[in-house]
Amino acid sequence: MSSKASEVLSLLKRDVLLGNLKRGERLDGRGPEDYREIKIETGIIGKAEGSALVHIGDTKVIAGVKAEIGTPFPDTPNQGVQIVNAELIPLASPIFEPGPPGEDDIELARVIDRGLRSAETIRLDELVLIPGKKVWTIFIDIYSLDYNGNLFDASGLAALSALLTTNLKKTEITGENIILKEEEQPLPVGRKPVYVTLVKIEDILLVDPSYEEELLADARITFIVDESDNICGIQKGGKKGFKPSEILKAADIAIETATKLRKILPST
Amino acid sequence: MSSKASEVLSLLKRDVLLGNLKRGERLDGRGPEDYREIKIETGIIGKAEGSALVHIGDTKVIAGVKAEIGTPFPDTPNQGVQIVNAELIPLASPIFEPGPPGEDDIELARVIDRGLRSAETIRLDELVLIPGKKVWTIFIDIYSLDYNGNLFDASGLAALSALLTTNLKKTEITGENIILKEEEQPLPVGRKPVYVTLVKIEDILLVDPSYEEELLADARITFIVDESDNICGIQKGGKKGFKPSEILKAADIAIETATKLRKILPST
Amino acid sequence: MSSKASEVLSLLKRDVLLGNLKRGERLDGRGPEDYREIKIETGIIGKAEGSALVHIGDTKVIAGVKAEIGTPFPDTPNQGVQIVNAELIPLASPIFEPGPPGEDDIELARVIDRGLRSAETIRLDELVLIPGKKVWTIFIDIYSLDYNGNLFDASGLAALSALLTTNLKKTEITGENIILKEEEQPLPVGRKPVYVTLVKIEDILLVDPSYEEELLADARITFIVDESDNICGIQKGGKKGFKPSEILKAADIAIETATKLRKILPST
Amino acid sequence: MKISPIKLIDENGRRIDGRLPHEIRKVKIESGVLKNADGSAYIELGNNKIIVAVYGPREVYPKHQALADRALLRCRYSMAPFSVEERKTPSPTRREIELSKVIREALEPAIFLEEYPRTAIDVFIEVLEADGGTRTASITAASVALADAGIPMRDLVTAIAIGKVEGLLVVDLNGLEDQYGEGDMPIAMMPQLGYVTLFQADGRFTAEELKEAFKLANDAIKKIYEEQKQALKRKYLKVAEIGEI
Amino acid sequence: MKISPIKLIDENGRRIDGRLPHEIRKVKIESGVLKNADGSAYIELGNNKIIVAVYGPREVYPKHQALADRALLRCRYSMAPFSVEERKTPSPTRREIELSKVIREALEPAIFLEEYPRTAIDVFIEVLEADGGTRTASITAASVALADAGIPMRDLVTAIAIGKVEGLLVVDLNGLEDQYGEGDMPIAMMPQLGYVTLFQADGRFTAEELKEAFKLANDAIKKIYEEQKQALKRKYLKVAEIGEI
Amino acid sequence: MKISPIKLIDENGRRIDGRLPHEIRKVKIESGVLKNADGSAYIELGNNKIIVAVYGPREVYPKHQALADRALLRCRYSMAPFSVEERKTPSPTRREIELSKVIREALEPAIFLEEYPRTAIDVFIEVLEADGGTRTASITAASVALADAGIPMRDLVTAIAIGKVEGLLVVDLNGLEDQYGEGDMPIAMMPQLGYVTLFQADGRFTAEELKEAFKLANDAIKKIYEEQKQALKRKYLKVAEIGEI
Repeated sequence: MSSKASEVLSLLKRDVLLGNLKRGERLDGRGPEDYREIKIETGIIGKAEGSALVHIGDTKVIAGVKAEIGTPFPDTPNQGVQIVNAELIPLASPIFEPGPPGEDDIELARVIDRGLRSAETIRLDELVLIPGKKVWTIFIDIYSLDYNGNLFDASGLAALSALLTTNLKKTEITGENIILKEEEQPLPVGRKPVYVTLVKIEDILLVDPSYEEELLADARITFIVDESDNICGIQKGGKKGFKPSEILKAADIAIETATKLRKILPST
Repeated sequence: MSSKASEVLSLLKRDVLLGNLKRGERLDGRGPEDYREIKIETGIIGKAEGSALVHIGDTKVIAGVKAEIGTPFPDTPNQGVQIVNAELIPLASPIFEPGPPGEDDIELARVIDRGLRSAETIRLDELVLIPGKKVWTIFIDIYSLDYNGNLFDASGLAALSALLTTNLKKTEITGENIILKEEEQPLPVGRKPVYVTLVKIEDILLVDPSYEEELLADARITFIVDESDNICGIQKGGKKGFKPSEILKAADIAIETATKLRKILPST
Repeated sequence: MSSKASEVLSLLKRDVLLGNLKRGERLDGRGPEDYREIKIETGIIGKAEGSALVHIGDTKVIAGVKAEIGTPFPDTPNQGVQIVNAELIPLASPIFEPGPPGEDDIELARVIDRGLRSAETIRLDELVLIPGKKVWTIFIDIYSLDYNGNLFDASGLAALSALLTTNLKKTEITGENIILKEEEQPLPVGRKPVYVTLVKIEDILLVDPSYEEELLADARITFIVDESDNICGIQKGGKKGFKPSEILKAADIAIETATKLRKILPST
Repeated sequence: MKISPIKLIDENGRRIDGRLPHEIRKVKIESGVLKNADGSAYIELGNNKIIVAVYGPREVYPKHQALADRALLRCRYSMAPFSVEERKTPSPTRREIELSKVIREALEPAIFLEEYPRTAIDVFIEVLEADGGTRTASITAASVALADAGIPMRDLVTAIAIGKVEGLLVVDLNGLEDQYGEGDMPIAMMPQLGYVTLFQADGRFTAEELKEAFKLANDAIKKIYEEQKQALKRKYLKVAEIGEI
Repeated sequence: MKISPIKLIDENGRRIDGRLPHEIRKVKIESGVLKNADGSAYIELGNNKIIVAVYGPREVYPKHQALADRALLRCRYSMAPFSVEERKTPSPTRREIELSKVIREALEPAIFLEEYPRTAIDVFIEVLEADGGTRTASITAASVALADAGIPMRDLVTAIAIGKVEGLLVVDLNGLEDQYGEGDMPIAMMPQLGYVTLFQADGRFTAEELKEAFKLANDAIKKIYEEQKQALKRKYLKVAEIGEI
Repeated sequence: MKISPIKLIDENGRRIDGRLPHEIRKVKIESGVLKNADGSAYIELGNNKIIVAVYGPREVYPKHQALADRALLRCRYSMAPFSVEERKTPSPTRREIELSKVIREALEPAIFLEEYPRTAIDVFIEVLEADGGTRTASITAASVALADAGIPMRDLVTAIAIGKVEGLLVVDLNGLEDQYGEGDMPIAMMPQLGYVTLFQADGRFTAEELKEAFKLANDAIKKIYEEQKQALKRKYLKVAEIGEI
């Protein structure tokens, strides 16, 4: 992930990994387009309006959703507010450092945020309480707990799963006064974007990279795919480039993979 | 105080100090339960609503109280606001560094704050001007000027003395409008907590530690005691532990010491 | 400018520069009281209410003016708000570092700000929309693009030129409601302060110092002069002092120079 | 002080969650829950959910912080924004900074820091859900994580809060009792060695109540200490089993 | 999503500024515009006005950031407060921090960093006026500034945004199209080598549209690439002329 | 500009606190008031109360800031939150940062920094109460603290503000005169050597008024200079007396 991390992989391990890959084998036995095992636990944080802990292999990410009544942005008076925050906390990896969010945290948060916006996952227009004055603000906080590769997909899956299981209190509005009731209702959600990341090592494309594969990767690309196979976001990273043909091939793989991943989403 | 400081004391000085202590002698001639000389000057800052400069031996701490009209916290609409800030400024000691408050400053401020709250020293319920909307906010700012041990007690004494001599402007309220009058009245105060700190060096308990004694100390404990001998707060610090019996003994000493210190408090 | 910079000039170059100066020659051929060539381009930033790019020799500074409707300061309910910000961005010089504004940025911004205030350049009293509630806030942001000496004068000239060419939208106010109209009108301006900086090298006073001259300088002084030859601000800098007679001589030179510079100001 | 809108002790002497005054909440501790960390632990104490990772002994950055005669112990106590009723800002609050310090000082007496000069031992605590008593639960879990990391210790550190509710001393305050009660007194001990390594109090207590508090704490700490040891044993057995395959 | 208050494509298939879907805005590039910087460039793309300075290869501070096997590439993308409709705060926003990263990653593949181990190459980008497409215009200008600094490169990097407006793919979105359109897909390429070094998307696109986007980008990039080379040539000629005097 | 709600000069030419135009406020200076600092001073000028500590010459941290040919002079001017009418935030304001710089530059010419290469001399100024003229009073006290620290100096630095009130030049503005007056011109000098080391102005002055200001400042500075020397002498005598016992 960070440039510092890229120095960690020993040359020896690098050669072994590369040799295996050229024979179509990944270190953990997967084929190039195989995803690791996924486990999603939802509703685990009682104080949160929604929450999910996602395991992708040994990678663990938790997302929590909090809802507060706030004021809309001046230029979108008839929409709720969505705020995504991601923190690569030092608990999750020896390469993460304490301190305010760095460029990796911020890129991750913004990519998750844009995917949810493009897919209109949170129906922001249905979160208005008093037009122009009071709306729901939905905070999505994403914390990595164990980083072993592919934080983008794990974070996206955690955020989506948390949102799909989020409940908001019903409200009663009289004039300017908002009363929160005990009863709850599900957060209104639109499309469900799935994040699929591939890396490129020399000319090999690998789905769902492990940490070692990320260290070795020349470049990374994430596709955000909705249930109609539309692409709701793309983010390329890494220190080298892709050929256009590689990107198009990666997009096809991502769309296929997303269809499979979609099956394990929690039901709203 | 800070881990860096603990390296300052030379081994030689350490041995002398320890040897003396075992014979019941402190470097400045005090017995284990003796407090240094205290001097309190109040009303020294004309621009402040209350102020006090406290000397404990060569330690000097100044506290100033400012009162502003503000809004209450949403969960306590019928209470004023108390804010305590403490700064270990580099003027006071070569071991204090410039910059934003560190963990030592913050611990100190929070311990003083909790003691005042537990004792209900500031009668926050009497500081409401317009319920839910306008209350007095009382800022207590504590600045160390010369640090020669026992900042907790000196800061507590400075804060309390400043509060006991604080005057607020009288107000005239018509509807939502608050007019400040020229006349003043004393800040409403409740219980008067006195802070008493002991350190433990090997198995010896010492009241009101000097700087050298703090460097040598295995652990530190502060008791906050009100006029009914109730304990309104405790804070243990330092890199080693206490036996429960030591804590109970320290509590007894602290309560006794507090009774003595209470006699020199400024009258309201 | 910064203490670090002062170490850059080699001893050799120093001797040459000094030798020349003593013969009345500056490195670029100017006489002691000669100003470098000035170029002012205004109206260059379409999104800004006013803007100017100023060249003084190879020094380039850009200033942009933005206007927003905001609330007045509580102690000046019947005045608009003026905010000046200056950034010595690392694009402009190898000696400028990224990061939040340091003491050089802040001094520069505050000197420009004070000059404009003392001259009442922005007629803040004419920027009130709803007394005590809504006023125009005028932001002046000054960015150095190429730093080759004399940022004070270049920044002052850029700020003044931007203000002289600033247009505000006309408003229509009904009750508490402010409507911005398409039509514009010039920002109301009062006196026009010109900033003139001299440095002292040994006992020689030089107008409009180059970067090398600043490195060599013992002290710096800036005079802010209005169209009535009044001094609207002074700022001395640098690691040595001036004799009072030197300051008075510098003031005379500055007033003379300001008269010349004033001729190239953009017309409102 | 906030006035409790609810009765915290009922006519049968039961607390709001049904416990008797001296009862602790259900506790569950697991060790070795993270792959990257050198040691880790997870604790549930009632509704509290806390995860702890330990890294080290490892190199110190920045280097000038290293200590010549012992390891540098660092501790970061952090609450996830979604762990509390009102979303907490992600940046460290003053409360978190103080708690990081007192938790570090609670753990330090138990560790043979002098065995690893010039290194750092980092304890990272993330509170995923909070419901009263996070600092004590964090200490309990952190000492398991330290042991899980194989760091030599004099003893485990075990912690519990004693509180005062409607005039009564009770053990292990929950969130509501903490908010509306009259006092909170978190205590950490090295149970075998009998040393108190964290001790704070908030509210008003008599000297007599202090004595009683230690007694109550003692019993609770014994129970939790057993859970800590079980958690470490289970991990050891699991490792052993895998080893045998 | 904001609903457009205006029609972005008229009945003749013209865009709001009169362009056809595949047309780019007027572009003007100059190199060597700053005296202090080792290399510099200025670009105008429609109303966008951006200046770029390159410093390096030079010593790295703080030293521990230096890389043993290559130069450290650093990039700072910054918008002047007056560059946008509502004044931007001078301190870096999260958007600027992300863009600094992706722009750096877009430039990195083109530079022979391995030729300057233990040094730093700094790219400073200041957006003076913004009107849609500042990241792509910044990349285009930055690679000219790098070449102007004499830093050896595999190829220039050239960038353009493809967008979706009223269901139609268009080239080089302006500010209004960006704000009210349905999608934005910035693309940077090394034109000679055929590698894509920046690729992002926002909005919704089909896989088919991705293919079409590359075709449209290709043509636009070719045009801009010529402008980049001209800018470098003009500077070279200017230098040569001066040299002759 | 704020309009004065009060008359600043009365019919007898007296100022609001009864002074004549050229009169300074009561001044009291003490040196050696702190135990830890290497040198210290306390000044009261009217209602201004300021304490200054000097540490050094001492080692520089971080080390890379050390200068090879002279001592690094650092200065921190800070106002206590309770020193002013409206509570000041504890973190440094832009005003405090600028004043730290100009005060440092006012003191620097007086110190033989070249005698202590690679060390730091730190001047910490805390304004406990402010009532107009804190920067000049700070300089006056700081130079006493430097001398008290035994740092070799070319001369003391002595400072005073000249102001313009209802068209009249007056010496040593108080807070109200500063707030409602027409101009403020702080001046610091090395009185023996005749050098001006701080000079600022705010408001509007003619070139003629500049000349007059220097004259007024000269007289005031002479008086304060005597107070500085007395403060140092008293400390010396005190030390001598103690020495004799």
